[in-house]
Amino acid sequence: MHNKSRITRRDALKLAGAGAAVAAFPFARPAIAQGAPLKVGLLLPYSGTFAALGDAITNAMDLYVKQQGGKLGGRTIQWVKVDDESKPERAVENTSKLVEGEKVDVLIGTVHSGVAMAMAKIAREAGLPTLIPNAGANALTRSQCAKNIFRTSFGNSQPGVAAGKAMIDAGIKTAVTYTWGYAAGEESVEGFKQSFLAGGGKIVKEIRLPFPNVEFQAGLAEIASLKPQAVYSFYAGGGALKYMKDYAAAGLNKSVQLWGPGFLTDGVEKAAGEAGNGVKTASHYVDTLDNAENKKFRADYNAAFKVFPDVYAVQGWDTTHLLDIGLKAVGGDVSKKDDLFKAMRNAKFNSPRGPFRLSASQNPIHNFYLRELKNGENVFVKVAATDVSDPTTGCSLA
Amino acid sequence: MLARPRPLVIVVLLALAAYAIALPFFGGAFALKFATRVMITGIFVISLDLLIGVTGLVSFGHALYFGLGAYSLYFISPTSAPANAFLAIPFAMLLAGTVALVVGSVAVLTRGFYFIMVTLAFGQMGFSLFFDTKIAGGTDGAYINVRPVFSLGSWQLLNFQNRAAFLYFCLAALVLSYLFLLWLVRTPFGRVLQGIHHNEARMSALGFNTYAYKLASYVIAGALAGFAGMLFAAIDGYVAPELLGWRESGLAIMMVVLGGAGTLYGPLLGAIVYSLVEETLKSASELSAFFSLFTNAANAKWLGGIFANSWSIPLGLFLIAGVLAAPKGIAGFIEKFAGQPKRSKPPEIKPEVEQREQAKAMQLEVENLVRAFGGLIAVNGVSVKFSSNKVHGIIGPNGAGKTTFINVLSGALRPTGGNIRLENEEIGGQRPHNVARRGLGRSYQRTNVILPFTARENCALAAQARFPSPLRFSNSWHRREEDEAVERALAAAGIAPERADIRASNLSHGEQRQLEIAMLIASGAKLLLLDEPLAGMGPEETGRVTALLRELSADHTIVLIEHDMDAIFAAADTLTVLVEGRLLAHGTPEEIRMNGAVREAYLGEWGQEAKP
Amino acid sequence: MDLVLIQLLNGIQYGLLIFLAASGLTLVFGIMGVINLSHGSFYMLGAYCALTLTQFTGDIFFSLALGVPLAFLFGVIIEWLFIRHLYDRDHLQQVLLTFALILIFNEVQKILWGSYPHSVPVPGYLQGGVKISELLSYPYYRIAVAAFCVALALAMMFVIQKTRVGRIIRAGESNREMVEALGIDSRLLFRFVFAAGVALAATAGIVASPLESVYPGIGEPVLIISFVVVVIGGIGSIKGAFLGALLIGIADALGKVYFPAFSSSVVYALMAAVLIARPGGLFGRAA
Amino acid sequence: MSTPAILAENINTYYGRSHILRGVSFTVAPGETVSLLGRNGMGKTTLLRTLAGLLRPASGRVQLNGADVTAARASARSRAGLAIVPEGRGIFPNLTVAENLTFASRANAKGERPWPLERIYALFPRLAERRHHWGNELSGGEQQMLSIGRALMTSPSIVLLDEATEGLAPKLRDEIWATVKQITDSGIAAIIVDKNLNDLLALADRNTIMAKGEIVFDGTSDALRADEALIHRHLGV
Repeated sequence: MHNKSRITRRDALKLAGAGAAVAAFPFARPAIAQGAPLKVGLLLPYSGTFAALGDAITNAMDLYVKQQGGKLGGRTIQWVKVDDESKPERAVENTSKLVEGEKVDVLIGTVHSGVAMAMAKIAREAGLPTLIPNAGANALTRSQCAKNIFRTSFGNSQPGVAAGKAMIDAGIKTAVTYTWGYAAGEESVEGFKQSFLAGGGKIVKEIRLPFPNVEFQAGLAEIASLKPQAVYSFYAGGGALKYMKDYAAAGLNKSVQLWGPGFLTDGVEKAAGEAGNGVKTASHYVDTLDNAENKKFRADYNAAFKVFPDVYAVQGWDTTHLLDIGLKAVGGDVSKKDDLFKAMRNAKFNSPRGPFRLSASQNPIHNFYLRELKNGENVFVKVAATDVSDPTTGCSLA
Repeated sequence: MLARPRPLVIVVLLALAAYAIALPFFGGAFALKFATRVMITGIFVISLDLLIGVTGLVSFGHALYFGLGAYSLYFISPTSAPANAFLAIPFAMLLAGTVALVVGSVAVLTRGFYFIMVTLAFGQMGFSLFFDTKIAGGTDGAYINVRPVFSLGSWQLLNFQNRAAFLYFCLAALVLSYLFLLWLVRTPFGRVLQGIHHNEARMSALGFNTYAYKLASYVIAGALAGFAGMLFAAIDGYVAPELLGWRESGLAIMMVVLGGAGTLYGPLLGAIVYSLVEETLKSASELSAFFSLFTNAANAKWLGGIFANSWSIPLGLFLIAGVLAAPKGIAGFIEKFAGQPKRSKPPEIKPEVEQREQAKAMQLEVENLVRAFGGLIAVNGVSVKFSSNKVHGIIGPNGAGKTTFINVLSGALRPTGGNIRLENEEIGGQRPHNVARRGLGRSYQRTNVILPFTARENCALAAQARFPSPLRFSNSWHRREEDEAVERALAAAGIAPERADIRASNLSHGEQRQLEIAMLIASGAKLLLLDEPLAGMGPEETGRVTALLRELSADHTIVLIEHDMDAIFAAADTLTVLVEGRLLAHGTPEEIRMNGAVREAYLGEWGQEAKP
Repeated sequence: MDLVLIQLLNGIQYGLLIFLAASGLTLVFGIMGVINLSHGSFYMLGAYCALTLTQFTGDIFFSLALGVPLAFLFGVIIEWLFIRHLYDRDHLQQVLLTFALILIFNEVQKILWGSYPHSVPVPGYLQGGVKISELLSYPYYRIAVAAFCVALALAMMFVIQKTRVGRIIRAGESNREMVEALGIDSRLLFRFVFAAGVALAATAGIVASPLESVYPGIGEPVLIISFVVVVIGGIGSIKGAFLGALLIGIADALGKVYFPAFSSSVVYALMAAVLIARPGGLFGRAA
Repeated sequence: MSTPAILAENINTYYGRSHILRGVSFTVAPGETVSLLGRNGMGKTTLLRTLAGLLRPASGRVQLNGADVTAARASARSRAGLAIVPEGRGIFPNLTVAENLTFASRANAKGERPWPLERIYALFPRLAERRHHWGNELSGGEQQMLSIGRALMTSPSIVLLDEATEGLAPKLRDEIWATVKQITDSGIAAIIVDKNLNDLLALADRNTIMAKGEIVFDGTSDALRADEALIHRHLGV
């Protein structure tokens, strides 16, 4: 039996050769010829919890570019994808890979706020045109804003502000917040409190659950004993789905209204089924928005991917749209940075979500819509707030 | 004992270092950054190997210290000015080291898998501290706006902003860390760590405070990981709570195992290989380039895309192949081709031929000793006196409490009641290493030597127990005394010189038992507690060892448990008979042989047969 | 009902669920000495399996009846392909290999089921709940799951203590070679135990799937908490895992209410405390 | 000559890189009691473990009651009628005495159970008294009885006894030998390894001596007693 494990010298040499070949690859990149396509780096999650969001954003961007004949501002677009796995601890190297390794001309990313923070740091130092298609960390367009960084999604507080206002409008006076106690949850509650308290509402208790814990029962029992009129909750993805189901199973949906930002129901409408009925959310997008851009976008997207787009796809779509505006202004020459940034900063266009423009700190100013989840559909109720912008606290651009 | 790296290993390491030195001349910015990161990871994983491979502590929370080191740079950096690395580095190591001291003082109480889980728990608590609260930016992490510099007054020596300079600094840091650890594990301190890895009970019984040693290695590893973490934070100035989390800890373990634990350089290679493979598998362009070696460009691009999309499957398969094909990691693979390790030459010391003078050994007095396990009383009110320079046998049927009795004497078990006096000093209830330091050495029923060490190294370890401070980092202190003690012990226990430099695992059973006695002699113990030293020996070996025991009693007191009646009746000066935890009889062999009660309870026909 | 009582109930319910997930792990670890990091992946695959099967069968209990044998079979295959090479290796290599399995299973999950969250319907006859306070009701399905967990725990203890299979399992825990020498093929024993571990993890995933939502990565927290339970209870002890899980469940529920700021550390602090007091866990032999 | 109970031919077994058994050939006739003598480290235990299937020989052939079992696992050999009472006894500490005994209770090839539980308890009344105790609560002697009893309950045709009296008090040792005598008298073949030469010589039909992995003597007790030089050289008495 001692013979079995013996590896011959020749085997070893072969392996060593293969190893050397592999080792050489990360650094053996083909030289980039002049007039080559515009390299756009996509730092997005293609695996892990947020993979679905990364795919939706990428699909919409791809669709936009295809509709423009594969070109933006006259330049052929070449995507360079890096899977950021939504891991902040890997964010620095994943961003470096695009910025310094692939030497991309434009950087687009990402979903996870922590990863986006790391990405923004590197992008800011490199002065690279950077668009954020989802991550909501307030700091990105507040204290850490930069002239090369644009966000096309939202700031975490924005949906909260809209939801708080809508709750006051709906006559709600007492509420409990029950959210994941991490940055995004806290910032969402911050926005909510701002408008809800301003409107005379009273927050009975703020309950936090450590992210990404999904054992909601303890908090639900507490809510039942506090008996508020409504609950404001920030959860997303699988956690949000489980939350709505637990909420309904505990019978709370019959007595205490459940409110939240759009992420509470986005992507899980169908899965929530009956449990989701009656959940009200404030979002910058509703599937049924009655505008030409939205109708066309939904039809085209469905034709291309056999599935209807969600809010993340809209954000991806607007990201490419914004980039397109900038590139057109400089004729595809990204070295004219000042002009590029100026054009993007001043861009105003009609998005599937409605009118879209940017604030001084380059965060969207857009409408928020009140939606109610009914039998697997987020049904448009009304416009909750128009032209919602996020404070530019600490931003040097403002 | 961990040998110096073989020539082939040195060649590999030098080649890698040369590559790193040359990299700034041809590599791009990303290559530099990549290499820098791998080197920093290298420091991190070799610090973990000090725990896993050397001390045998598998920490699943090592990233705690890496992360703390990273955050320490954030804490010490002014908002818009560089931190001084002369301060930042000691601060990182101090912070990580201090936390390691606190966590370690609790964690090293546990062993094996439980240690894995306790360290995981502390790591996760550290993660929560940064993730769930707003210390240092909370969930979304924090920025270090300006990279540190080395400055003296206004004189700037080295700016981490300069990628090439930073790379060279990290290379130097890695080389120094490696050499430091290599030196450390070969010092008396490091030898004890390795001894603990393979046989903690033995080391404790020799008089080493294994708790202190384990804690010291935990703190050193933590501080070094803190240093690595601080460097990591300096790469791009971003720190996130996940740096402290279990995924990072797990990844580091992965690299250590992939590279080969316990070799120090192996984990380094593991870090390099893992990083390169992951990097390659995640990159569609690199994969396409690789596939284009075999197929046309379109197919290559398509294949590259598919593989990069599902990169974790090939990565998983690579890891599985690695585990199955190279059980000892990359280092084991390299060492297959490196030939046998060269062991350091034995010292040229002739044991002084002068006859050992009769030295008065120690006497041991036991009074009314009780040891209970729950309701079961294993030792029940035994009083007996073992006078100095004699061979005392303990006999009795199985389950009579003999081994428990010895375990209580040596401190391995606490007495439930009664007194134990060594030279009139009470030692009952003291920890084993304290008892051992007072001159009481013991051997075990099952052979209990450090198998990967040679016989001489085993004895050297034992001799070191004469001065068992955990702070012994130099070979030169007490060198001569110890070397002499080793040679004397090897000679006295009858281990042939040509067998002294063979790994204990390759010695015969009898030789291992002799080695065990040699270790006791080398440790300077004056009273030897031997648990069945003759078990498993043939008649010839038995004869030799009983003669050895007689000889040793010239300057030792010997207490032994034995079942070989012929041998013990011949060798012992006194015999103590235990039955069901009680002292049945104590006296000279002749008295015991004639004792009716003993014959009834234990000896049966044997006594009569053997009676002349 | 009193709020504290309700929280206690929540804790017990959560603990029972964790027990279900941890029981297979403690069995595989205790008897085979294999640290199986991919245990969480089997939980995840169980949940996805429930998703697919329930689409066909329409009832979670049919899915259970179909899914558990499938999982067992899957366990047999995985053991044969990978795990059997690990028995004589040290823990670190087991960690490495089973970690690699996680990477593979996660990707397979993504390819087969995509990355959007899904939910598995609670069967019609178990919808609704018992009213336990003015606003709060306790879902029937949770009660059913709790009962199922208790029944399974009792069944496992019975099998282990009173049956021939249980005798062999216990014997294998202490001396595999002797089991072999007495005429029982230990390869088959280990294959059986591993497959049983996989089946238990999948059972947990299936039963929990209507409570959970089914999404990528649900196995990860389950894995960590299961290890915590195994360690607190003492490696290899079903009884220990049961009590450990209840302890963890209650500590977690009460921690969330009374120490919200430290609630994510409560479980770990509890484990560290138990291990310092009893280094071998509640029912374990000291390592 | 009838089919041997066990037949080993030209067995070579390695332990890591050391060559432990060097071409050992060995037979035991049905019902025969054979002692296996030799100093420590000469390969006695290795031979027993190889015969039992617990070690894989690099080459050689093993037959059990005429059937080739070279490729068979230990479990298959056990079911074919071979039982081992190993060094260290191999008691399951977390099973009770009764559970240990019935663990592998089975009938032999003819469907007979010559050693039912009652007979074991009659043989070792101590075990009957302690039937509900855990394996780890037994004394060494009781463990030895249990190990022998457990082996008998597999209805073996051949038993391998490795150091059955090691660590036992002289009085107990005599008891064990008396039992072993009863067992071998019942027609079960046995290979016995032990240090007590005189006890073995009294018990065995045939004696073998191993040295350095080879069998250097094979003969009757009288022949061995007569050759003092041989005894001295290989057994060191």
